[in-house]
Amino acid sequence: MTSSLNLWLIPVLPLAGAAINGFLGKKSSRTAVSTIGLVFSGAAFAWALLVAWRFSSVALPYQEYVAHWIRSGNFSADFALYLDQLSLVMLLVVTGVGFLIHIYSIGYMWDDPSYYRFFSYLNLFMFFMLTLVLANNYLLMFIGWEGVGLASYLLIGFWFSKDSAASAGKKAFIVNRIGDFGFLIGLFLLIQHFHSLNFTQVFNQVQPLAPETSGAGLLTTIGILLMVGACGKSAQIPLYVWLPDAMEGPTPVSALIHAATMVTAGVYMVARSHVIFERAPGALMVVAIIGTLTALFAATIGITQTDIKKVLAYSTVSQLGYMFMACGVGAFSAGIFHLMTHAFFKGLLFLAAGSVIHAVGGEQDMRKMGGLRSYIPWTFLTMGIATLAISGIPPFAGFWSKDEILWKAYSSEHGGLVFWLIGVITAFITSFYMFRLLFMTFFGDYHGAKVDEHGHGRHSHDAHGHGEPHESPMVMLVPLMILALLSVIGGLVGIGDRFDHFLAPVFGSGAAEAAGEAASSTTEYLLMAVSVTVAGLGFILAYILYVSKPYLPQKIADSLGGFYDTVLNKYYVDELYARLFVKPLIDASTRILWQGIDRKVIDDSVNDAADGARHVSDEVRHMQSGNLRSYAGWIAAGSAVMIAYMIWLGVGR
Amino acid sequence: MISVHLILFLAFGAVALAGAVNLLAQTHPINSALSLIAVMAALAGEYLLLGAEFVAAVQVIVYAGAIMVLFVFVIMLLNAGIEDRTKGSRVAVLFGIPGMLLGSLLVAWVLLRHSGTEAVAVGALPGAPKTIGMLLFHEFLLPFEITSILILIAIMGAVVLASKPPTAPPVEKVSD
Amino acid sequence: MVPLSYYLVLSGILFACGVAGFLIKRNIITIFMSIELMLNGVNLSFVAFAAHWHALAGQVFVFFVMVVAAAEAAVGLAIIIAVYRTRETLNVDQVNLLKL
Amino acid sequence: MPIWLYILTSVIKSAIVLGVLLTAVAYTVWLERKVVGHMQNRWGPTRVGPFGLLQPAADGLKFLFKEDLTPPHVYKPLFLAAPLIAVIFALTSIAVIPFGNSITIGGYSIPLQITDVNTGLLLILGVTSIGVYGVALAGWSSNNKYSLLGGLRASAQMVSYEISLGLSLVGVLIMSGSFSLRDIVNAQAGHFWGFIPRWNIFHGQIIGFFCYLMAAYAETNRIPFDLPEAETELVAGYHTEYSAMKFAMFFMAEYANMITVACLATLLFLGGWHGPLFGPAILQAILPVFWFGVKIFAFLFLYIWVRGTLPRFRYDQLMAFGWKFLLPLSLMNLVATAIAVAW
Repeated sequence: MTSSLNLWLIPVLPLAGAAINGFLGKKSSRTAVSTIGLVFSGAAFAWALLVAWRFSSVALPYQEYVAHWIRSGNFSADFALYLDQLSLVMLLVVTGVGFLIHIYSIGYMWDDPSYYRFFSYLNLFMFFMLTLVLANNYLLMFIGWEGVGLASYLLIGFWFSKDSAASAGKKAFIVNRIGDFGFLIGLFLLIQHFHSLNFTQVFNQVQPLAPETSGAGLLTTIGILLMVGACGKSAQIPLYVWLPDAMEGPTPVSALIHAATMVTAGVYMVARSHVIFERAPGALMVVAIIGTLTALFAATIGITQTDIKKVLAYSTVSQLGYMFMACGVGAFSAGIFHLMTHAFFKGLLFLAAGSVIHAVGGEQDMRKMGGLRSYIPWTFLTMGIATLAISGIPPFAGFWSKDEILWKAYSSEHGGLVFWLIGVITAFITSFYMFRLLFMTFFGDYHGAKVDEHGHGRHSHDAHGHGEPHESPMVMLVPLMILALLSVIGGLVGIGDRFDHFLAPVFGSGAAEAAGEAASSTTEYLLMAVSVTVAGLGFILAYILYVSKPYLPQKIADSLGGFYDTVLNKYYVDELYARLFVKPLIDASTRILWQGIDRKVIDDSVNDAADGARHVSDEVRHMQSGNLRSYAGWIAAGSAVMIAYMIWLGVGR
Repeated sequence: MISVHLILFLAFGAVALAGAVNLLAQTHPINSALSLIAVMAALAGEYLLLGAEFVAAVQVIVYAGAIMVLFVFVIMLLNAGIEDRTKGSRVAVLFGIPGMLLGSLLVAWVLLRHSGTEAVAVGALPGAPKTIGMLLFHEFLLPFEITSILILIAIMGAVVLASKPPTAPPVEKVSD
Repeated sequence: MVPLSYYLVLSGILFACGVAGFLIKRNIITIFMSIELMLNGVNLSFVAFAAHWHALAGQVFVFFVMVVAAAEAAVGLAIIIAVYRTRETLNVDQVNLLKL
Repeated sequence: MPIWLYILTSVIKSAIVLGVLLTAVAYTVWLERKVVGHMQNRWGPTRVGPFGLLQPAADGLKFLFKEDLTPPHVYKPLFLAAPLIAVIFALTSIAVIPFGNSITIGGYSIPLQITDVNTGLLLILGVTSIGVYGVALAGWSSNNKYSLLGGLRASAQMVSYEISLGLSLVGVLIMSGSFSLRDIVNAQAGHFWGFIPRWNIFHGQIIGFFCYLMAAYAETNRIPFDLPEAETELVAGYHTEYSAMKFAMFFMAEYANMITVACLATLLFLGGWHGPLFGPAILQAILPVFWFGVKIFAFLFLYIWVRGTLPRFRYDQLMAFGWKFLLPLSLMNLVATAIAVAW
């Protein structure tokens, strides 16, 4: 280690911001709160940039020891930070997008009575996310992992007085617990077999192991368990159900936590553990299948949703599926690349959606929008860019990363034609529902009520709710524009596999694949053309259905009948879970735990103990004469006995 | 051999004992308090014999000069009169006093039997204020600080307890 | 030269007198004074031991005992005043509400 | 020095000191009446002797021959004991006061002090703290509400101000590093820049001196802190019921206390017996005692001056002043001194 980067500052700065705002914010003015929030998250971003600038001057992976934590037997885990190319990318994404969303939040949340609380939580989230990203061992990562879960819970339930928000928060928390359970067991297995959770130590021990070709070996088991954790955090089948509900939180939260950063933690974790996964093809296969299925599945639901944020939520689930697909076929760098571009354009989409919602006074139903293009041109422009990016239209960011994934899915040794095919279908659907969203929102006639009488009370936007839709303030638009710029050019870093090469020291596989690259570049261009065509088709279909012939969708829906209802109701997965898990659990808890154990065993034993005590004390209380001196006599007698005993001991000796 | 030291010890001890017994015998608290002051003064003399001059001085200043003044003050303030003769606990009289005598005799016997002739020389250990201060502020710094907190709490407690109880807020009358 | 045990016997007798006073006195102030007497008895043995073992720590302990005694006197007398205010008696036999 | 000589010198010294002290007490009373009288545009005592100089003797005789009245319903043992306690402890503390350096007679060096105790200051503090009982018990045993109030006030006031008194002395103790009054005085020998005497009052203890002054006035129950006797409200406070010699004892105790306080102030803050020395050897031997006397006289004059000038405090003002002003001030002085010395 030549020089210290003082990495610890990056997570600690937002923590300080969270503490200051949390403890003092209630009494401070909004300006002060926003200054604190911005300064500390901005400082973290600036420090991250500085770290990036000095990146080449340190030996990689750079490790920084901060403090002792746990030393138990031969196991140890410290507060120590770890920086390599992978965490640098994550670091920049988290602090950068996070900072932009902080700025945006000033405008979006200005009228909220709990303004300070929001910024405190947001900074707290930054702290935990950065801890997660920078940790040098799984345990510290797990702290960050749980911490972002906590911040997510707090922010989903930010408007906790609303029932749906509170229960959405709970749902997110509980569903994540299932994933964490798997993650934890995976960690226990790691400790049991490798006696460490430190990345370097674990990976050094795993490195020499041969890939497990058949069946479920140790590494496969660990990999699948880690994937269970990732499924929870990154909303993959079967644990994706919490993410759409999480849209109850404020829109900046949806952008930051539930689109750009936290939900990608699972992808990051899988990529971080690539050493394990590469030696467990079974686990990789599971990752790929889950990712692919989720991508398709969520995309189909996205078509039918009418709530603007729900569409984006399912889109997020679907895009996360892409990332897992990339990881699953061994193309970790492609997954991280898509993670980055997705952070730009999906963050942008959410922020723009927030701007739309802001403009129409809290309305989220797209059927009540339309024709907003002329009212909010900047929002339209940025959202259009983001839509182009996510649909995979060149040269926008999404095109490069998505194409990379599709190509790897086709060409990788772990991949195959099926993955590619589903990926392309998903790309088509993605393009369709995204343009559907764009057209329904910005084209046609404005369907919203001039004076809307419902649906936005919680935003305290009533003042804006009357009258024309209006553009958002500059403080919200500037982050939109910056993100739009990034959505346009963000993909260019991937041209010619530069991103791949940058991450190559981490994933190692880049160079090997680059060799086979040149030979099959014709195939690659062909596939590229296919995906672009498909994206274009999606656009055209959406245009036909929602702009030129707006009566058609209803007809199609009617003709599809039951199938449409199934999709509209998200394949009844929530209901299925409720029937399969929730209700039996509640019944069992009620019957066995509550009425059986709690009432009969615990309550009764406590009551019996109390009754017993009462009966005994009924007899004994006559000793309580109220006469102080008799008490004194008892004390003296007792101490006399003690002294006599001690004298006896002394004499006996 | 009867030395000056022993004579002084016996003299102070006699005063202390007389004071202690008088404390028990007197019925008026102020007499008890004065006997206790005598005990303390006599003990200060014993401390001097043991070479603990600083402890002796502090014994007089703090115990006799401050704590006992507080007692006398309270006795005066409450105008405490002669002790009432109420029906006492007979257990205390029947077993307590004989028990105490027996116990102290037993202790005395054991001590005298076991620690025989080991003697304490006069001024063997000069309790110079400087040395005690060094000990108090180095080795016993933490206990010292803790006791200072204790006494702070005691001050606050005394102020709260002895101050006039706040008059209860008037109960709002509910018109029926 | 006075044997250590003489001091200890004196201290023990003072302590016993304190205990006896604690038990037989009725006036709450006198009871308090008996406690002070016990503490004094203990202090004497501390100082005697300090001289005997040539350890000044014994004398330092006396200071701590004094501080505790002072604190106790302050709080205790405040309690006595508070009790007197409500019960108008100092006789502990008449302050006997805490019973069945 | 043979033991018999030691005892002899001690007895002689005690007799001299006691005689001087009692005379000084008597003439302080005279001085006070005279000075206050002149301050109030009257003459003070003039009839007995020239300038009324024999007035103290006349007063003494009067006290002796007056009827010694013991009112009914008083608590007799304590009523009798209280003045004794007051006067005995007032006179005791003089025993450790050094009033000059050693003198050499017949080859033996005799310190001008009854006894040099190495914890002399502590002894004085202890004795003065016991002195409270005289006043308190007198007030209580008189079985008179004015006396009781006076006694209560006295005990509360003296206990309160004793803390400030002790703390104000600690600054001096830190600077000299000893409890022995002789050492403390010797630490103040010499001059700054050749002409300012190196007394503690000029040596950073001016605030300490101020605190000592205030606390000492309160300890001796003098105006402006004479609430225990406060004749306008409490008739005469704790000694309302006393007459004749018993009253005289309280009187003596008060003035003896004043002199002790003056001695202590001189020793601790004003450089003790240090002063310019000149002339032949015999003069050099006497001059320190002279300077000591001069300083005490100046301090006593200050006492009387204050009495002639200031009105009496209200009781709550007195307590507030003691606890809220004087105590923090002396604490700050202590801390500042400690820091300065540790530097």
